[in-house]
Amino acid sequence: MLRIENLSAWYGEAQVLRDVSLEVAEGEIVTLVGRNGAGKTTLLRSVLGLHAGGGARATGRVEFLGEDVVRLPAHRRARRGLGYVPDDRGIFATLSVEENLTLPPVVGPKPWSLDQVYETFPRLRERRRFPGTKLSGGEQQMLALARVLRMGARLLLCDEPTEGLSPLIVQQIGTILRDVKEHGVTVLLIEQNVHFAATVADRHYLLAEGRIARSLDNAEVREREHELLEYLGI
Amino acid sequence: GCGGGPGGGGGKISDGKVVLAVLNDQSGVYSQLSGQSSVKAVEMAIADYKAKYGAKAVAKKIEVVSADHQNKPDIANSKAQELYDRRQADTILDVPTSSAALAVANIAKARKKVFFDISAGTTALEGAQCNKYTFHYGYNTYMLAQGTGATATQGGAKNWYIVYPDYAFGQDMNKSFTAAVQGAGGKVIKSDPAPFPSDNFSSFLLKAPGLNPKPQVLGTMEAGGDLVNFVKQYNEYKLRDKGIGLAVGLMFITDIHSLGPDALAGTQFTDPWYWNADATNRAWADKFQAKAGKRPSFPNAANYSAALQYLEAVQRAGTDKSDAVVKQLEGAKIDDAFGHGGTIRAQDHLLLHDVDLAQVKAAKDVTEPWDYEKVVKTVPAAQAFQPASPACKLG
Amino acid sequence: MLQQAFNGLVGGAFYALLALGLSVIFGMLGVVNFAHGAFYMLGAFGAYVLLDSFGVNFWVALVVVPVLLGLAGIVVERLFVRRLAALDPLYNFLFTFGLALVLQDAVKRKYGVQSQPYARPSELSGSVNLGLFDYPAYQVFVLVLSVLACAAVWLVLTRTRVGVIVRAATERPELTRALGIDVGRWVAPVFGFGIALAGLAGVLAAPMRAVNPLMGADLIITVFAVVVIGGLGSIFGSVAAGFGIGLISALGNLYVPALSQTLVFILMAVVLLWRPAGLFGREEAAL
Amino acid sequence: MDDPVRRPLILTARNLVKEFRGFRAVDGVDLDVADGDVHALVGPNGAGKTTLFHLLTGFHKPSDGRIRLGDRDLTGLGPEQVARAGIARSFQITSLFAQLTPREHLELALQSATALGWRFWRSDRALARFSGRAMELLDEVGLAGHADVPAGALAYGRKRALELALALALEPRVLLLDEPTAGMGVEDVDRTVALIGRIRQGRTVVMVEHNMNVVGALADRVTVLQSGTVLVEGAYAEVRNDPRVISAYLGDVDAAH
Amino acid sequence: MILSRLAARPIPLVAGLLVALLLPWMIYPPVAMDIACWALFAAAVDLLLGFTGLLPFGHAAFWGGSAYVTGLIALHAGLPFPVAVLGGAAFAALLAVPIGYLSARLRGIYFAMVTLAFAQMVYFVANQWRGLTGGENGLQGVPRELFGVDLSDPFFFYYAGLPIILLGLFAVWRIVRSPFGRVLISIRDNPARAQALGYPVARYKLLAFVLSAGLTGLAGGLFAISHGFASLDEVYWTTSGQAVMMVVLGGIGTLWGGALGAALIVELGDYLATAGFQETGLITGAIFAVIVLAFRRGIWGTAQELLRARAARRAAGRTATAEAAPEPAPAESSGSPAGSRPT
Ligand SMILES: Nc1ncnc2c1ncn2[C@@H]1O[C@H](COP(=O)(O)OP(=O)(O)OP(=O)(O)O)[C@@H](O)[C@H]1O
Ligand SMILES: Nc1ncnc2c1ncn2[C@@H]1O[C@H](COP(=O)(O)OP(=O)(O)OP(=O)(O)O)[C@@H](O)[C@H]1O
Ligand SMILES: [Mg+2]
Ligand SMILES: [Mg+2]
Repeated sequence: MLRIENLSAWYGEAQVLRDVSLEVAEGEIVTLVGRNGAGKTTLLRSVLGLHAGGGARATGRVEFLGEDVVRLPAHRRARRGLGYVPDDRGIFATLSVEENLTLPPVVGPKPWSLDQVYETFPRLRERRRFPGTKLSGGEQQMLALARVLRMGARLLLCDEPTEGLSPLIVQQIGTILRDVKEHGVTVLLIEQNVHFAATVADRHYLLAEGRIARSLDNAEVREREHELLEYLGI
Repeated sequence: GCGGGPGGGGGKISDGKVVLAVLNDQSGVYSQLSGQSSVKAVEMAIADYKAKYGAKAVAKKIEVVSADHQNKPDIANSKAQELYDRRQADTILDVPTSSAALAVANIAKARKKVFFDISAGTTALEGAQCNKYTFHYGYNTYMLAQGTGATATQGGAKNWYIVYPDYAFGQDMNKSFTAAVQGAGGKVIKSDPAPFPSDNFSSFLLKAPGLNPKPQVLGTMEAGGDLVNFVKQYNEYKLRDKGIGLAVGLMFITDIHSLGPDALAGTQFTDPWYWNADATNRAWADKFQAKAGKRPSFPNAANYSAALQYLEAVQRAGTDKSDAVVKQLEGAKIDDAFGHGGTIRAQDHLLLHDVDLAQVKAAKDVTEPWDYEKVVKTVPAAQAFQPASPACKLG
Repeated sequence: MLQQAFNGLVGGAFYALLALGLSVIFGMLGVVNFAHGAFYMLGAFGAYVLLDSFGVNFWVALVVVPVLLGLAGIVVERLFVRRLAALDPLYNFLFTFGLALVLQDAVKRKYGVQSQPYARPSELSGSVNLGLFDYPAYQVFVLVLSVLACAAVWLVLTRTRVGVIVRAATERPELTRALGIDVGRWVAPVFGFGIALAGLAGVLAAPMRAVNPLMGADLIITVFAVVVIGGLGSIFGSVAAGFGIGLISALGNLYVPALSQTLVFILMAVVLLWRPAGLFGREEAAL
Repeated sequence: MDDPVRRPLILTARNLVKEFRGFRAVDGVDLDVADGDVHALVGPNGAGKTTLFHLLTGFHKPSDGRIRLGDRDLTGLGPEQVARAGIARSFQITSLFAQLTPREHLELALQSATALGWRFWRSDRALARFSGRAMELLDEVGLAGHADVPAGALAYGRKRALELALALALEPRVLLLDEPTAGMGVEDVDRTVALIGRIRQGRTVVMVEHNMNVVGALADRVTVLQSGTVLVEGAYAEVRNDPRVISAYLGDVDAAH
Repeated sequence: MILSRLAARPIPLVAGLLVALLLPWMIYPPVAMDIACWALFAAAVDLLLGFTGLLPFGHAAFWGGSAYVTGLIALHAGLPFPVAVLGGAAFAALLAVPIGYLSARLRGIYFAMVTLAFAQMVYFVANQWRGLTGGENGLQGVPRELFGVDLSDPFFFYYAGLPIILLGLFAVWRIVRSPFGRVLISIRDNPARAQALGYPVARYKLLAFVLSAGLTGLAGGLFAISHGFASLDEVYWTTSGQAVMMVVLGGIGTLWGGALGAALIVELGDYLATAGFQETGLITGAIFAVIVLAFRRGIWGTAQELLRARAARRAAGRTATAEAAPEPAPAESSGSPAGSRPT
């Protein structure tokens, strides 16, 4: 579904990604792990076409659903079926919860309806008239996820959805992601929380020093947890 | 360099030619009033001069140049310099807008060149700011106040309410009118400054009937576009029906033309010259219409007269040297198409002449185009203008 | 006094309409449109020309002129403003300054600097009784219409999908794009819309203010001060400050006539001392 | 590093809060930096590290809390006052004067301690008095060979080195470095670590760093921030094995129990 | 690098002086004087726009404020005109203190708008304070007094006024190339960094603002003497805009480009006016818009660029091992505050 070849990216003169290549197949959940500053967010932004302007620059090939999307502007890529959950959740302060949900257009064959969203996230129904940023961190995370589901995105690009959330919510998000997968949605997930990653994902890429160091499966992750942590610098 | 000082050429006529410069508003509010049509009037004066003296004319070669000062004093200032210095003007004519007129008067003084101001009304030109080379040729605020204010008061309208635009001209007019009304035994109940420019006079118009005692006349010193607005709103509030008449401080025939006579019917005002007042005026107006395609306003006629009198003075002096020409002009008696019973007062260079108190005709009485006025009374020269001011010291 | 307050609100209505347009454009494009006053002037002239040359009455002009100017705004955005979008916003400020000069002098060249007459629509020529006093019907109409216009813009921005998109794009253009919305497609119409608001103010001004090429030039600087007071980019702030300043300066005029023209700027200085970003502005304005 | 006796404190923050329109980017942080330490601030993106730096250096006014340097209260001072009080900083995103050369950069930094900057009637040749010291500093960070190239044209690693030299030129008591190795290749990182190791002599250094190897090599103490609050503080070895830190990275899923 | 370094070269300096000396032989002397005054005005604006990164859109307040004060001193005190001009400049600098204090804390577009608004306030004050300024009549009949020498001929007056202009231009040059100027450039490039180095940026900006206002006042005062007149137009916002246009036309941050812009705009205005075309804004506005859209370096900047490119080509031709990469062209935003469109 998504194929990245030789992706390099810079901030001004600082090179953040060096010839990164990876693939995500339809229906998979794949995580991208790597320590702080490894370039994970930059990778997602490059896929989305946001890594441009103000000194940011990227080269390489990004193929989505068999089509090279490198030349497409960001909104066109999104309309091909990319759903983005940014690391800061990207909730609009000037929009209400419901407006946040209905803002993006429907881009895929199986969009969630508002009712479906509210059934899955009852908290959001309660707070639908509130300004988006009046929500708690966890609620905001739910909102960001719900938003791309309502778009009917075919590939979710989630940047650290569990960061700063309480264990209960983290569990819940894990459930949601698995649920989403059931619905046939593909997910590329950025995680620092290796353990969590292992509970939801099928495969893992390890990003270090701006390069893909390794591709691992779940078993390997469990086995080599401590080695991995070392690698992540913890 | 081309920045020659005063004097210049060696002959009797500087640069071998006499250059008359018309400096006025050619694109703005006063362009209809005077503008290019006054250039035509000056050309008529030259033709008349040439016809009169033929081969004996001292000024063989006469040119007219013109420039637009956009009613701005700074532009008038630099244009006047340019006309005198670069375009060899021997005299500048017209210059509406008091501030611009004063600016040009200063340049005339510095360059020692003759200047006839026609379309500006400020009495400063023959007061504190007078100078040896400047002549005020047409009208001033004193005369407007005397004509309209004093006459209306004598006619029974004792109580006045005055609204004036809050800038130099308006304040000057307010003072002159108040003095004239009081001098004639009337009373100014109140006078209010209005912001300038302004689009909304409703607070003044609404206030008028409630004043105690109730004024008989609402005197407005607004001019141009603001006057148009003022009159429109005066009519909207139907003050005439409430027994409050309208007197206008400064009005030109072109204002009546743009408002339409009905809006102003019955309003009295002072006109320095009206084209249809008598046969002489009418004869000249016909000639002017043949050339310019419309009826003359008073500045048209005054520009004609000033140009003609300047050339006559050159003829008498035998040269266009400023000092000699000024000597010829001082005290000169004027009697031409514009100046009836006129004299150029030697003490302050103000032209004294007979003026008309006019009334706007109702539309039904208008018999031909531009026939908007009925002359109520002619105010003789000696009465119309103020005595010479001691503030004026010609250099 | 009450009447003067009304006069103030009517004056404030023009500030508010212009400030609103400026703010909408600034919020979405980051452009401070110096030519806003010139477009206001074009609005008034548009009404004048339509009536004078084509006999089109006020009511039609009230609709047609803003639409035409809005289209012109779209063209200006597409051809010029867009080219400077990536640069420091000062370049667009300078560009629109040049544009203002061109528009102003082009009209001046055609019509001269004198004021053109424009009659009030006959339906609104008299005055209405407002209980305590009579007030010219046209002024009442202007006040009501501009309040309605501001409210309508507010409603559009808060209640419609267009508003949702514009608000989102104003807040975070990049993320909005990443969610599949072509922000660029909205930029030109928003610019056009802001211009149309200026045009609307211009048409409304034609029957009560002198229609001349310079009518927008002085006004726009006062509106800048209004916007600085309200907080640049805050739509609510601009509108509130517009009406508020109109009211305060009219009342100020009553009590301290000498300050009538400078009061706005004094207020601006005070607000800047106290809150550099304006009453409703964001902190980022200040260094 | 294992020294159990803490050195005297030089920079302290108590209950620092920074609120951006309702959002608390820094939420009640206490920070104690001991004299002569290298003190690392770590934590995920958006944890508030840079904001904390901005607070400490006066670029943001704290919504609440106090900051002290030695016995001087710095709360509410402007950036230039903080700089003069003895805290110098580098920036996360390289932040130089594109049109000036490194030598001119350092002259400028050295000048700031004097009143020369106000002398608009003097020739800028007067700045030459600083060039000796400027060259020394450039030499120290390995930029001596590039003293007269406009900074805009320097390679990235050299820009970061120049950032360091600039901070050093202020002779600060405390040096704040925001991600000094961000965006560097391995060799550059090693060089920078060595450089920081050198310049820490006689100074206190506070640094934000994502690279744990760098933190391990340099830091005496580590403060871990998360969501604007301090998660853990302690010596590197302690923090590294702290269950809360591990759980933050390993996952709270089971650690919560 | 620092563009003004070019100015240190003797050949352009001598050439510039020669042009200044010969100007009234080539063109109508009052226009030559206007150009000189505007050149200083533009240089003073460039001190802020090009070297401090502030766009001052209200310098008419200082130009016109000084014009009035200079005129009043000349009118009522009968002092020699250079003294009056200095008085005007001092007033302008003083007036700049409160205005600068309030506006120097803002940046970019806010600074431009606020200075514009304050200048408009000065305009209204001048308009209303008729007793002093003459309102829309302007201050008339300002004498050109210099120890009894007759200076009524504009040709001679040009040479009497030129030293003041040259002095002012020298001052701008000196400021830009002083330790203070170095700080200003650093503030322009990166205000936050300058602050972190311990420079009180707001106060530096304020001093730059006051100096610029004082120099503008020098030019405005001389302008009033030259015209014998000070009018409301001098304090009107179009005057501020005109000075900015000259700087942009000549090239932001080039110091002398502004003089070139001044010469072009004044000459063009004079040419159009004598040709009876009053709507100068139609032409200058259009030219300005085109410059902003397409030639942001301005005339001087573009010429410099071309010269430098040629020099670089030649140098590269001579030494095959040209190692030092030529300086990358300064970014588009060169000369204006760093920062891009708000996001
Ligand atoms: N706007 C920017 N300008 C300059 N450098 C940047 C910018 N944003 C990020 N970087 C640098 O790029 C590198 C990669 O950043 P990125 O955000 O992609 O990392 P990440 O892997 O997502 O980290 P984290 O896990 O902390 O989110 C970091 O060293 C960071 O400092
Ligand atoms: N000026 C601001 N206005 C509003 N929010 C802000 C502002 N500056 C920072 N924030 C928010 O505060 C939080 C902390 O930001 P900060 O830059 O301090 O993080 P950080 O720990 O330095 O992260 P990184 O490792 O990515 O540099 C973020 O959520 C950020 O979006
Ligand atoms: Mg990240
Ligand atoms: Mg940071």
